[in-house]
Amino acid sequence: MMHAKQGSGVSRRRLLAGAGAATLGAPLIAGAAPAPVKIGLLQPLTGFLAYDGIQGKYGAMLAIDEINAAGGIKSLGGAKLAPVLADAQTSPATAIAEVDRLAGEGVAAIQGGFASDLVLAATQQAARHGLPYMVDVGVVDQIVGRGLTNTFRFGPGFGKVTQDGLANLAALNNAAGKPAKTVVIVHENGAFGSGMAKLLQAKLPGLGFEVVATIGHPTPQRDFTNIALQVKQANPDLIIPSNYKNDYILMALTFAQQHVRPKAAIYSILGGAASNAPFAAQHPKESNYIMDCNHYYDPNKPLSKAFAAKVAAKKWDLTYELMLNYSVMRVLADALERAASTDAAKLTAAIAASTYSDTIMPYGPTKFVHGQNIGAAPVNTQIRDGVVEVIFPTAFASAKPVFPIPAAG
Amino acid sequence: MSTALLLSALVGGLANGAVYALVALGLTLIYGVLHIINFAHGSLLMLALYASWILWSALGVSPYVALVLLAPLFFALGYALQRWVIGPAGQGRDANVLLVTLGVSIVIDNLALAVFGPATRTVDIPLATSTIDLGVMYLPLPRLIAFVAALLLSGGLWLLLNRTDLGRAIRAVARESDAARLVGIRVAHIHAVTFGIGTASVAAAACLLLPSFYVSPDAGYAFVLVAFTVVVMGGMGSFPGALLAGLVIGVIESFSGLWFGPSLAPIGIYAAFALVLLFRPTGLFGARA
Amino acid sequence: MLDVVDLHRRFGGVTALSGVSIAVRQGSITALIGPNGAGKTTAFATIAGFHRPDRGQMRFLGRDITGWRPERIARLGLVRTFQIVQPFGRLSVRDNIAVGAHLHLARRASALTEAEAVARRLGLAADLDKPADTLPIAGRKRLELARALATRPRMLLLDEVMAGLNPAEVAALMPVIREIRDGGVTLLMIEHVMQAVAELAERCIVLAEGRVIATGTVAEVARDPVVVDAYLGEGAAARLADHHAA
Amino acid sequence: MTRWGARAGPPLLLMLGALPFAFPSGFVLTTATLLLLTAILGQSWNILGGYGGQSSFGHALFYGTGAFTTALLQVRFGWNAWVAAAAAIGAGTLVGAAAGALVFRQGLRGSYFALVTLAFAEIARVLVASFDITGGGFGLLVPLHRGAASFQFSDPRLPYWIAWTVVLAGVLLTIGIERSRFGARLAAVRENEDAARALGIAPVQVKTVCTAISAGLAATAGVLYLQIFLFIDAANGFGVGVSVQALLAPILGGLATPWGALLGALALRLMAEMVHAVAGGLAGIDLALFGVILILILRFAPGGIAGIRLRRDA
Repeated sequence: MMHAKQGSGVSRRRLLAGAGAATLGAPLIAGAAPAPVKIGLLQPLTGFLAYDGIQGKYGAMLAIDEINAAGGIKSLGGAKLAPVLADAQTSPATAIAEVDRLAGEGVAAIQGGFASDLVLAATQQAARHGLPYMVDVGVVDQIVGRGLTNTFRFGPGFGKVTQDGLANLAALNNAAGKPAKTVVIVHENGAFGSGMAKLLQAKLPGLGFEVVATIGHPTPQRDFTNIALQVKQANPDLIIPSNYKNDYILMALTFAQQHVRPKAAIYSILGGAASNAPFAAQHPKESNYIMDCNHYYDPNKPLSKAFAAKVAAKKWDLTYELMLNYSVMRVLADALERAASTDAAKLTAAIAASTYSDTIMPYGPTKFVHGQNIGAAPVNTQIRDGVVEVIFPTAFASAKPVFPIPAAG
Repeated sequence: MSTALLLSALVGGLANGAVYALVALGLTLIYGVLHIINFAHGSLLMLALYASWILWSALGVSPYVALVLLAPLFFALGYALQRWVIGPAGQGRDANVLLVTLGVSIVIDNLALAVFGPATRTVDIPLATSTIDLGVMYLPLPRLIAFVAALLLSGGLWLLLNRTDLGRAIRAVARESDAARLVGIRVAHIHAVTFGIGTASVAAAACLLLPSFYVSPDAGYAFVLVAFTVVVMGGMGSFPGALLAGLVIGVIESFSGLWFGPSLAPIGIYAAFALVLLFRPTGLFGARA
Repeated sequence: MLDVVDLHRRFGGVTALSGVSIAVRQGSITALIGPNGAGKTTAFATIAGFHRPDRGQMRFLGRDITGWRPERIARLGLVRTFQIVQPFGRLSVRDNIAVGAHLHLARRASALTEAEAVARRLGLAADLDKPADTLPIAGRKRLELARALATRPRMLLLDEVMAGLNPAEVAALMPVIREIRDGGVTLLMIEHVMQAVAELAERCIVLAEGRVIATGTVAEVARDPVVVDAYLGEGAAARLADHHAA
Repeated sequence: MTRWGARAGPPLLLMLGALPFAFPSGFVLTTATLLLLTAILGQSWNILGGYGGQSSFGHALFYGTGAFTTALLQVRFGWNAWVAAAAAIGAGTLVGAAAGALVFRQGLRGSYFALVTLAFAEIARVLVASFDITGGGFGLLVPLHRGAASFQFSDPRLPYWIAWTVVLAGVLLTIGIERSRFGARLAAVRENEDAARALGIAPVQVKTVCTAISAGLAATAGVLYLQIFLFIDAANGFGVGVSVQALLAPILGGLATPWGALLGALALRLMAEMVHAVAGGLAGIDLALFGVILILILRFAPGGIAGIRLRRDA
């Protein structure tokens, strides 16, 4: 309050500097209140990953607001969590510099990263500072396989998602009397899509599927007509796409336009927009019956319902980046509570020992082994009339899968 | 490879090529007259896509109607940009102009991110999903409209440049700006008008593109490089050249995508581009040096 | 020294040179004259390697230089200047001339010293540090000459170095050119300033419509009725005779 | 005529050299290391674009060649990092010579040259992302082997000083070119090719050599990037962003001046820090502000920062 009187320049500056800097002044106002615990939120906030980064930021901030409103970290005398935002843009080098900046600002831990290359670079740099790092998405398996003791991934990695995705696909197919035999893979040709395609090509034959075509494309792909026609000519029972959000939407719309309709389904694994609520809502016809195996929450938990209501009230998109970051921040806060300290080593140990289970994700108690939460698993969703429904695991499914999809009518 | 697939690749390539040509028309005008490489072109395209999307989502205005509104609006924007930003800050030095347009694109891209948010938006009008059944493929109606519009727009721009007083002034400035100044042409004004017309063309292209595409703050990037290749391949400043080069590039991309996979399709474009430049440096339609 | 035989050159449908033969003796000053559009500059550009001849042969210092690139011909010692001066605009006069001097001098310091010496010879000493494009036209003409001279050429092709100069400037430049010749450089010059041609050139080659129509001393060609008809026009021969008498 | 570049350059470089004593690790050092890499890439661009007058939009071709060659030789063929680095710089130089010879022989210049180099870099990017040997879409990760023998240092000051030394070498190289016969010929070709040819200069040869030198320096920047971050992929090596980064610093700092690229890189970094301080929490606004400052600098210092006059005695 006192500071605000010092002139509009100062107050505007503080306003613009965001919550991170604003809390610097907090002790002055509150007098004896404990020092806030700074948490670095590293996300690609600008550039072509900005959507994912900003969604991630929202998720983490929502959790922080709730935790602070509920009295902060009690073992630290009710210390508030103070987010410090860092923009990794889309370059690993920037991510590294931002980790250094966060370390310099005295954060207790860093959360985020989203993209695998950013996460790889950021975790390694955080390790140099001895800072605990909570990965939000970053699915590449190497992230937790490098012996970095500071790095924790709450969500499932690439291998786990693919394994579950394929197992669920086989289960669906077998239950329906094996309507699907032939597969076309459509993937973006970066690290994520190509890696996925390679894995699928290796594993699908063992599950009784025949890959009849694999089509890679760059990001962004300006037009999907030719790809749609090639898919149509291959006439597969199943299409498995792996690409980023913009391209996914364009692809799905083009498939509908060209009447590409596989007999069994479009079954994505980590599909860019396949479980994206706005896509489903905006294009109920074109997106109908699209399946995805991806990060997703358990919609039936009371916490999830409250979460979804808040997200809706804020008019945010309900996406997995939001869900994961919200959950990861709760895990981190729990670890802080137990560590009763912001000391890096103590906090790291507390995270490593986490058995926290009060999140919206369908994971059960957290258990980190070599940094990977082994309870983490993906979920299968299916878009039905503009709504993303959970279809698998059946324990918390909100709808029954439609597989194969009904014939065009 | 079936005949049907080849035929559809040809049609698809032509349809895409028309869009490339549309996006490149404004660029080739600016390039041909001001001799500057406008890095902000993609950002202006993105901005126009947003403008068109806003008109649709807020007022229900179809992008095809929005074109009539947005073209003059973007003319004004382009005029102002060149007259009061790019011109004064570029100071006639190529390198500086380049950096100024880069700066403009950074500003537009990031303001769009801050204002519109990062989400991907699409318009949902019946026409957007209408198709014409060609047997081998369904031709999306928006693509057919874009094709016809590309022909009309390049024809219109050609007429404007070759049959009007304004056009004569623009061509005079393009050839010899010093001489044009001597005969009393206000060069800075003509430059701004040219930039305005180029920007209005981008707005038109955006309105025609939106029904079969999407808009997000990074939507322009998809077209920047390809638009530059179209401009240079067509011979800078040539509308028929841009139209032809756009179609050629669309078809090359389509076929190289078919034969080598879409991943390698860009190589087809850039290789063709490099070859054309190396062996016919003034482009397909450029005047011989 | 320079032997050009039967040079042909067409641009599109236009014949610029049609069987031009020129022979220049070592140590001489030869003028190449003719009406506008006669093909003089094309002849220079072709001899200097900037255009490839369609037909014909060029020998310089006993070597066949037909089809050589211009830089190679320049290195052999045959250097041209440009009718429309082509300074390295943003470089200083000193640096301009040093570019020429570098043809023989690898060291920067030697080239700069040489540049100063040449500049002094041509009366450019006061302008050494000025950017070339700030010089007035007379200065630029001298710079063009200085740069070529700094390459230590065996022979210079001077394309209208007098054009655009006032009589005083022309008068000042003439001894310079003579001095260059006396220094052992053979000269072939395109010139419209007849006073200069008459006073400097020992021999004259007249070009019209891409052909050589006369050769000889200035007095001889001036009397040649073919030249009078083709180039100087009705009554001009008489005026020229008057001029010489005066 | 005194210009800011020659006055401010040497003390700034000295201060940068001493910086690790004050900041032995952490954000300042990491950022300064990135700044030096930007400066090297900028110096490389300046040699071709500033002194040679040939604006390239495809400097990523040379930078990426440097980074990928050294990564490839280490990861796939087990070469020693230093040997691989030397080979990579050589490879970059060769690519520069080949590209230059091809393009200049055909007489391309101006925008045509710019866009054809862009096309080359894009072809390289797509190819590198398409083959397994170059890591495909994922890129190449160099295994961690800390130690001087493997060109990896646990003390971040060492790579910093190596980069600093390269910047110094870049300045000296630039001054050397300025004061040599080659530099005089380069300037002549830049100003007027026909006049240069008339004076016995072969423009294609001069420009090709210039491209090769520039490419070698760009490849050096790529090699340093790889050795510091131990990771490269197609976009970070051959992407358009790299080519844009290459031209940003020298144009902003002052073209055809020995200190321009360094000053430009420094200015860019300071601008980024400034907008972060003012609008760091507002994604998008901060970079938009960056763009505005960029335009303003160009408006008021058209000759670049190094070209700002201290005294009006010209």
